[in-house]
Amino acid sequence: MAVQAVVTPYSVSPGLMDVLQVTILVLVAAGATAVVLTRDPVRQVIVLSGYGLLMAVLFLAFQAPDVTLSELTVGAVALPILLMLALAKVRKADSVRDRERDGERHGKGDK
Amino acid sequence: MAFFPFVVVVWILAVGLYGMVTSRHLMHLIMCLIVVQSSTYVLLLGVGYKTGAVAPYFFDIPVHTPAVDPVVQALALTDVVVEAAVTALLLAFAIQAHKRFGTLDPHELVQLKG
Amino acid sequence: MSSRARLWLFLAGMAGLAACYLWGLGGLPGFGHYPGPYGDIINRIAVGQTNATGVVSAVNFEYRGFDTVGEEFILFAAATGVATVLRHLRGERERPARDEAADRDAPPTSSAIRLSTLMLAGPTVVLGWWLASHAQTTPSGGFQGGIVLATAFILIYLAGQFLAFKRFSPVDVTDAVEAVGAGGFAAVGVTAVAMGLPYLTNFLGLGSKPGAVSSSGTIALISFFVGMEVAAAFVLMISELLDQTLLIGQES
Amino acid sequence: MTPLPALAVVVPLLMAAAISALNPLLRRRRRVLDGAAILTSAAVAVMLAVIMVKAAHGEVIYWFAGFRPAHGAAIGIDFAAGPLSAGLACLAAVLVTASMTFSWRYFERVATYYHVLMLTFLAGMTGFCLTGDIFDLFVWFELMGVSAYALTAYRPEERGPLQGALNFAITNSVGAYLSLSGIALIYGRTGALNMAQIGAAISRHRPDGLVVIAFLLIITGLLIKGAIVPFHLWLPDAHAVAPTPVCVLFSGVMVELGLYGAARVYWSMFGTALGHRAAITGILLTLGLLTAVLGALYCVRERHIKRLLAFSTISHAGIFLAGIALLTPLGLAGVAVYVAGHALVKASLFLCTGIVLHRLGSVNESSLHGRARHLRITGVVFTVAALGLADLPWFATFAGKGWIEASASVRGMAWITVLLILSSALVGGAVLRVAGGVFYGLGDPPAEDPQMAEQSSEETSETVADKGRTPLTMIIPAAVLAAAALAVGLIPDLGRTVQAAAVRFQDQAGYNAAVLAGRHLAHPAALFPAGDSGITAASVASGVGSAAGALVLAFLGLYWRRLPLLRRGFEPGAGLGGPIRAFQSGVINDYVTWIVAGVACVGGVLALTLR
Repeated sequence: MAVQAVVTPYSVSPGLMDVLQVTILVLVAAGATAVVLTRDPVRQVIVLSGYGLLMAVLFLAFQAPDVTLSELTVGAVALPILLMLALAKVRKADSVRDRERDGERHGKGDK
Repeated sequence: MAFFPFVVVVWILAVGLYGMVTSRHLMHLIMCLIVVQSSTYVLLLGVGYKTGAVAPYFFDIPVHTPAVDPVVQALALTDVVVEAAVTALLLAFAIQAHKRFGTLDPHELVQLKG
Repeated sequence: MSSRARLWLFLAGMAGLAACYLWGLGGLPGFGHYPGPYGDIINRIAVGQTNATGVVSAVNFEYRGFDTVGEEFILFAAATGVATVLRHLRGERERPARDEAADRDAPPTSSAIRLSTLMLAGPTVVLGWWLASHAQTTPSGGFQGGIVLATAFILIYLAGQFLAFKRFSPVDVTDAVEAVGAGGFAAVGVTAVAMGLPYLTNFLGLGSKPGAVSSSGTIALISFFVGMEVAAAFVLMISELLDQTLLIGQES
Repeated sequence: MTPLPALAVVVPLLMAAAISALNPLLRRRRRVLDGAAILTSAAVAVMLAVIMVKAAHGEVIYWFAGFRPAHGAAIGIDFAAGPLSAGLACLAAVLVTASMTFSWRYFERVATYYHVLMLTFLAGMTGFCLTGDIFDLFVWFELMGVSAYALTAYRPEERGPLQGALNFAITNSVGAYLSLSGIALIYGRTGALNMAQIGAAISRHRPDGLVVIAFLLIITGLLIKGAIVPFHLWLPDAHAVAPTPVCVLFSGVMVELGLYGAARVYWSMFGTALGHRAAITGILLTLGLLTAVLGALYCVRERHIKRLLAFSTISHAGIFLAGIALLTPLGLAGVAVYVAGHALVKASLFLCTGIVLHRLGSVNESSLHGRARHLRITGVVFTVAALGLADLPWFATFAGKGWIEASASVRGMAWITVLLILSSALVGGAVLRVAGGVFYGLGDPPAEDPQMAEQSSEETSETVADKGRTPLTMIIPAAVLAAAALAVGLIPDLGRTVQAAAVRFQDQAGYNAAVLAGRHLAHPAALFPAGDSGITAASVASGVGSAAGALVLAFLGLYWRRLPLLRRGFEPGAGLGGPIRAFQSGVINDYVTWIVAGVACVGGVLALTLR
C-alpha cells in the first residue's frame, strides 16, 4: 500500500536522510529564489507550482506526510489554478483594452 | 547540518521580502508573499523534527516508536489554509484593482497618499 | 521613495533583520533535536485517548480542535470576501462565450478531452472522499480531501463548459454547503456544551480498535464537516474567479 | 466551568454560518438579517460583560475539550479571561452592536455578506482577546484580519477601497508571518504553546538571543496591527475608505487590539524573562511618543474627514503604547480607560461623519464648509465627541490620560506629559476645526488642495446621499456612544477597580498559577506599587489644558487667514509637503521596506540593550 511506504522510514538510513534533506533544502532555497526572480507572472505561476512540489518533497523528508498532502493540493495545484484564473482575467481585460484602443486608432473600417 | 535548515528559512524570508520590495506587478508581489509565508512552514517543521524518528502515524507501527512532533505539523496545516485564504482574497482585490486602475503596477495603484 | 533609495533602505534593514533572526535561531537546540514536551506528550497519549492512529488529525480535530474551528472560519470568511469583492457590479454583464481573437463562437471541447476528464472525475471524487473519511487513521483529513473534491469540479469544467460547472455548483447551493460544513464543525462543539461538557469534547463512542475507520468519535465527524467546508469554499472561490473571466463592462 | 467564554466566540460564528446558509431566503429580508446580527452581537456583549464581572475575582479559565494541564504542561487550548481582556472584547461587541444598528438605514443595497463578515470579525476579536494560547492568538488574529480586509474592499467599484484593502492585507499578512516565525522560535525552545507555560519555561534562564528575537518578531506583527510608526502606513489608506460603520470598529478597537496583544504577550510570556528593564520602557516609549506626535501632525494637515480621524487614531495608538511602556499598574489602568473612552468618542465621530456622508454625500472638509448647519443634533454630538477626544474633564479619556501622566511623573518622566498634551491638543484641534467649519460655518473654508479634492470626491456609492432627514437609528447610536464616554469617566471608584485589574494583568506568577494550576493568588505581587488614581489638580490642569489648546488650535485653523500678522496666501508648513507625501506614499513596496527597516532598528536596539 502506498501509505505504508510513506509512514515507514526504516528503508532510509539516517546518514542518507541527512544527505537527502540537505539536497532538498538547497533545492528549496534555489526554488524560492527562482520564484522571486521570475518577473513574468505567467511563468512565475509555473515556477511557483514547481516550488510547491519541492516543498512537498521537503515535508516528506521532514516526516510530515499530512503537510505534504496539503502542500501538494494547495501549493502545487489549487493556488496555481487560482493564480492562473486571475491572470487570465487580467490579461483578457488588457487585450480587450488594447484592441479597443487599436480600434479607435484605425477606425472601424479595418474589419 | 544542525543549523542549515534554519539558514534556509532566513534565506527564503529574505528573498521573498526582496521580491515584494522590488516588485512591479501585483501578481508577482502576491507570489512573493507566498514565498515569505513558506519560510514559516520550513521553520515550524524544522523545530519539530527529531533525527531518526518516524512520522506520527501509528497505523502500522507500535505506539511507542519515537515519532517527530505532531503539533508543529498541525500548526503547519493551519498555516497552509491561511495561505490559501489570504491569497484567494488578494487575487480578488487584484482583479478589481486591475479593472479600476487599468494596471497592476503597485506604484500606480495609488488613490490616497500624503 | 525612489527605487534606488528603497532598495538600499531595504538591503540595510534586511541585513539587520537577517542578523537578528539568525541570532535568535542560534538559540534553538539544533535541527533534529526537538526538545518537547508538547509533541512527546501528545504522541504518548493520543492513540490511547482517542483511538486515532493519525496523531496529527487527533491534534487538529481534538487537542487543538479550537484552532481548526478558527481556521475553517478563516477560509469561510475568505470565500465570503471573494464573493463580496467579485460580486457583479452595476454596469457589468456576462459576455457570451465567444472566441475573442476571431470573433466567432468558441470551438467545442474535443471529445477526447471530455471523455478523459470525465473518466478522471470519478476517481478524483473517490480519492477526495477517502482522504476526508480517513483522517483518524492515516495521513489524510478533511482539508486535503476537500481540496481534491474541489478539483473534481474543475475537471467537470474542463470536460464541458463553465455553464455546466455552474449548473453543478450554483452559488447558493455551494454557499449553503460551505456554511453547513463550517457551522457543522462549530455545532459539534456546541453539542458537547449542551451535554454539559466543555466545548468540542469528544462525546461520541471511540470505537473498539485504534485505527479502525469507525473509530475515534467526533474526529471522523469533524473531518467530514471540514471536507465539506473546504471543498465548497474552493469551488466557490474558483467559480467566482472563473465568472470574472466572463465579465465585461465598467473597465476603466 | 461556565461555557460562556467558548460561546462568546462560537455564537457569532454559528450565526454567520446560518446567515450564509440561508442566504437565498434572507437576501430580501433586510430587517430579519439586521435584527439577527444586532441581537447576536448584543448577546455576545452581555456574555462578555458577565465574564468581565466574574473575572474581577480571578481569571476565568476555560479548557477546550476539557484537556486540563498536567504537571504544568498544557495539551489543549485555553481561554484565560481577565477583567481587562474580557472588557476589551466586550467593548468590541458593543461597538459592533452600535455599528450594526447604524447600518440599519445606511447602506443602499447590502447583501448577506456584510453581516457574515461583521460577525466573523467580531468572533475573531473576541477569540483574540480571550485566548491564552499563543498559536490560537495567531488564528484569531488572522480571522480578524481576513474579515477586515474583505470589509475594507466592500465597495470594489472604487479605487480607494482597493488600494486600502491591498495595502492593509499585504502589510498585515507580512506582520502575521513574522509573528508566526516568532511563535515557532519560542516553541522550538520551550515545546509549548500555552502562554503561561512558555512564560514559566523561559523565565528560569537569562534571556538569550532566541528569547529576545522571538519577542521582537511576535510583537512586530501586533505593532503593525497597532499602527505604530513606522508600521502605521497602511492605516490611513484602509480607514479612510472602509464603509463608515466598519471604520468604527477599525479605529475603535482593532488597532487597540494589536496593542493589547503586545501587552498580553509581554505580561504573560516575556516579562519575567526579559526582566522589566528600562530598555523595554525606553524603546516602547520612544515608538509610542513618535507615533503620537507624527500621527497628530498628519491629522492636522488632512482635509478628508475620515482620513483625518484615521490619523488621530494613529496618534492615540502612540499614546496607548507610551502608557503600556511605563510598565506600571496605574499606567496600564490609564491605557485601559483611555482605550474605552477613545473607542466610544471615536466611534461617535465616525458615525456622525457617516451621517454627514449620508445626508450631504461628501466627507471633504473644504467642500462641506458650512453646509451641515441644518444637522443640528449631529453637530452637537460631533462637537461633544471632539471635546472628549481632546481629553476634556470628565470624559473617560481625561481620566485615562491623567493616570498615564501621573504614573509617568512617579517614574520620573514627567516630561512626556508635554508631548501627550501637545498631541491631544493637535488632534482635538483638527477635529474641532472640522466641527466648527462643517457644522457651524465658522471661519473661512480651507484652501482646496486639488489632490485632496480628488481623493474625497470618490466617496459616493456607500450610501445614497441627500435624504430628507437623519434616521433615528443613525443618530441615536452616535449620541449614546458619546454620552457613554462621559458616563464611563464618572463611574465612582473606577480608578481602584481598573487598577486592581491592571495589577492582575501584570502579575505573571498569578496568571501562571491560575492557568496551569487552577489556583488564584489572593494578593498579586505588583512590580510597581499601585499609584494614586484620584483626580489631581495636575490632571485637571492637563485635561483642561489640552482641551483649551485644542479650541485655540481649532480657532487658528479656521481664522488664521484673518490674523493681521500673516499675510494672505501664507501656508504654514507648505515646504514640508514633499517629504510628508513621500513617507505616506501609498506604494506597498515602500510600506514593506519600512516594516523591514523598522524591525531591524527595534531588533538592533533590543539586541544591544537586553543582552
